[in-house]
Amino acid sequence: MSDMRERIVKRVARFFKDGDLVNLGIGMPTMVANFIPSDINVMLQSENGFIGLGPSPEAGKEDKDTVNAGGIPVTIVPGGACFDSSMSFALIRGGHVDATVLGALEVDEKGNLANWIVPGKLVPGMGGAMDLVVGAKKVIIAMEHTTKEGAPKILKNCTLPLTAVNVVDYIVTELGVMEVTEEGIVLRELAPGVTAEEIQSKTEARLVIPAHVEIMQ
Amino acid sequence: MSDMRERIVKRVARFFKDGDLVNLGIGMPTMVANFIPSDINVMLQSENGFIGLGPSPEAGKEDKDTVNAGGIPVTIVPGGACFDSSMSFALIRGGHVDATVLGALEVDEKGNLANWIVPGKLVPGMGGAMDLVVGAKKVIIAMEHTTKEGAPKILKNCTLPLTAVNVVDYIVTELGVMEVTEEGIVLRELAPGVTAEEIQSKTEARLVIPAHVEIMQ
Amino acid sequence: MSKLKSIDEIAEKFSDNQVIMIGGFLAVGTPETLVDALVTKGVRNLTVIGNDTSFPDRGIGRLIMSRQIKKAIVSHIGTNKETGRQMTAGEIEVELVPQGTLAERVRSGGAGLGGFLTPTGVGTVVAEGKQVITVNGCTYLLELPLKADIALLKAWKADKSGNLVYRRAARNFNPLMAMAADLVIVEAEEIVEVGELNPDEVVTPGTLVDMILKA
Amino acid sequence: MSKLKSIDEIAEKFSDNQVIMIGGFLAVGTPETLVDALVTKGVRNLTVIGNDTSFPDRGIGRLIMSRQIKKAIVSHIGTNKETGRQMTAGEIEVELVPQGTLAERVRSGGAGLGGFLTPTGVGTVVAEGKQVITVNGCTYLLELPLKADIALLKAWKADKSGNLVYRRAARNFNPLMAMAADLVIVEAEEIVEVGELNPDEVVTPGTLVDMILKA
Repeated sequence: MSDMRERIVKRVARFFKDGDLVNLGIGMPTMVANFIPSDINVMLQSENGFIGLGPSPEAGKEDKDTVNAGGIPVTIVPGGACFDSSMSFALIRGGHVDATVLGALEVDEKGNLANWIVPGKLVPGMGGAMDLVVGAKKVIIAMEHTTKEGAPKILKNCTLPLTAVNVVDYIVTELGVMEVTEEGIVLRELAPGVTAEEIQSKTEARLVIPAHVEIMQ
Repeated sequence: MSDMRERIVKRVARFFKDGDLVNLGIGMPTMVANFIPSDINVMLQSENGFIGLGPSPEAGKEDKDTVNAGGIPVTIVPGGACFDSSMSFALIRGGHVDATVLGALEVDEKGNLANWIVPGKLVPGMGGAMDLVVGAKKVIIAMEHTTKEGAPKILKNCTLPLTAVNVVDYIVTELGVMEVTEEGIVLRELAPGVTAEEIQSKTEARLVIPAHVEIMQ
Repeated sequence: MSKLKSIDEIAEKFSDNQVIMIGGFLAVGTPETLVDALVTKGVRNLTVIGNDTSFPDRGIGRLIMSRQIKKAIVSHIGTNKETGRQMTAGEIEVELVPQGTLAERVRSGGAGLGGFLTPTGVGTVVAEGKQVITVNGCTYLLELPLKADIALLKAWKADKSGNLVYRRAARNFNPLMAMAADLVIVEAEEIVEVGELNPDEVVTPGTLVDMILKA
Repeated sequence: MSKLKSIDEIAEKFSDNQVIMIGGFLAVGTPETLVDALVTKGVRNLTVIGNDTSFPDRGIGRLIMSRQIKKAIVSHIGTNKETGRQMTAGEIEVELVPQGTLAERVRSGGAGLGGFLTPTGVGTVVAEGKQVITVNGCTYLLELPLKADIALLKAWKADKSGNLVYRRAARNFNPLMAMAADLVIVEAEEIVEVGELNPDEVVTPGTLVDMILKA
């Protein structure tokens, strides 16, 4: 994992509280699991049907029925519980998931999120993402701050088809931590060595910059 | 059980087919269970949460958690299954119950049913009756043909608050078997010794009387 | 932090005017020790959601007798004549809901749905004041979700993280209510260590449960 | 009459143009032997309802590759590039449904509901053509039930009367689809005698199941 990605997922892991139920999206968000502080008990939900997502099994000990939502063999920790898909999404939609971490193609000032489709190109389908961002109590976007070409992904208005409207709570990138509020996107933390000017220059949305901005750890 | 009631419940039991799932209401309908032909396998649903309602336990073998929808200790037969109330009524509303047998205060020509409330007097609540009559594939009313005072219960139009509209399929009384059709209430069977004139005289709705009416057995 | 609580710690959570869901069907699957605590504390003006008002000496029926209920949302009151008397006398409000609709309204509340369309109750007094929606030629009532401040539940087994298993007809509304309340309190017949329950047999995931009492 | 059937007896039930629900999530919990039979029989113009189109060599993915599907109602097609290609080329129709909405639509179909209100999809392309209903200031989409001619399911254990138990993540859509189809066909890893399953562990009651195949 690159230093950049490690910085992002480490910071995301610090959002969780003892007793939280968390759903981690596929890709970078999955890696957050490796950095959850050991002094808190966080249960992970796998939307394909269980709570208590554990680490990968030892080689040769894979169980065909125990996989994560990406189809990868995993384990279920003691205290886990299995259920069907309607229960899984009743938990999600019903606000019983304390936080979800997902990647994004675009996020905007109103907390709108686009992360499921690039018209004319990639159409994987929304899977559980639309339900997760609408239902989870806290929606945390974990992503690189700009596209590979350096274009901003935090916009005034999303241009891609939306996943959901007004749902994003926090955005964590390699440059900083931002909170989406009624007043706009507030800069809460800056990565070491990054200035407010730099992060703003890579962000289309106007960042609200309070007098005190913490150092991202 | 009186001869009259036994005649009714025996006849009702002959409506069932092998493999049917059946829900029996409280009171006289409960007694239908004792007359199900031994050559067919009928599973009984108890809407408080299981399929496989069996006979009463031996004295001293009652289980506090195994009761019917009237709160009376029962048993669960081999092959039974337990579930929560939303599943119980998903089975009922979803058309997975092949037949339900209920009593009635009034039934009318349109298949309307009133069996849950007498304004100003008895207000027990509808319990599961409204769902059962809407959801079950076949709704069979098992009742005495008239009130204790001799007044008709099979009417042109129900006068009491309805349980449901246009749901009744069959009415079985001590006098005969009637089917509710688009053309009205058709007399299908007459109890031994009962004439069409007699049953019509005790019925407010006009009975459609086909050329051939069977003897009720 | 342990979810195992004393009855005193649990009773602290009760206060006047709360909306409380109570599991059980004619008191089978009702947490009687938790109802004891409600009665003892004497909180008043409760809105209680449950299948029925049980019998005068059991479950929700006891809260009717002790006059702690302002409004009952139930499917049936026929086994407790005092409920009907209080209703007729205008002393309490009773909202009678078809049992399947009641179960589904609680489920909807817990599942984050805004409501559902049911054929049950169309053309009856249950339809009064409700939106009627026609879909593909069929007529349905729009029924709305129910939620509560507190759910009082009964389980057969609980592990210390709150995973619950129910037994026979004592399951009924309990798993639905576990989803639909801000604070979920469970009375369990048996409490086992985390890991002792097979994940496939758990009906209510522990994450939904806040407090556990040994029955 | 025994519910245990041969694969030939089961294959007789398949025909062109059917709507078929197939359990599984990325083919975990998918009845591969029953899919084999569909492929072998070569029925065409199927409408398939499932979580996803899996991989080219597994589950629903195989029916994509064999071009037996006219329309797929799924939440995700990203793991099978051929689905996207056929969709873009206009060779098949794909209705993409949010996973929670898909699960709830199948449940609604099985539960006799006319639909449900969900916040998921409000303000997105998913809302197009759907009724928007506001309840207590919140906005919801009215989503409609799904039903099928046939459900093809995978269970861990079945008893001979059709009671089903699932295992781990292989449960997923299977219990929901068991409620929502006219003909329910189950492939079970293990078949046991009636009475061997504890009624409390049964997830799908046998009364819903029509045909059982040993995997």
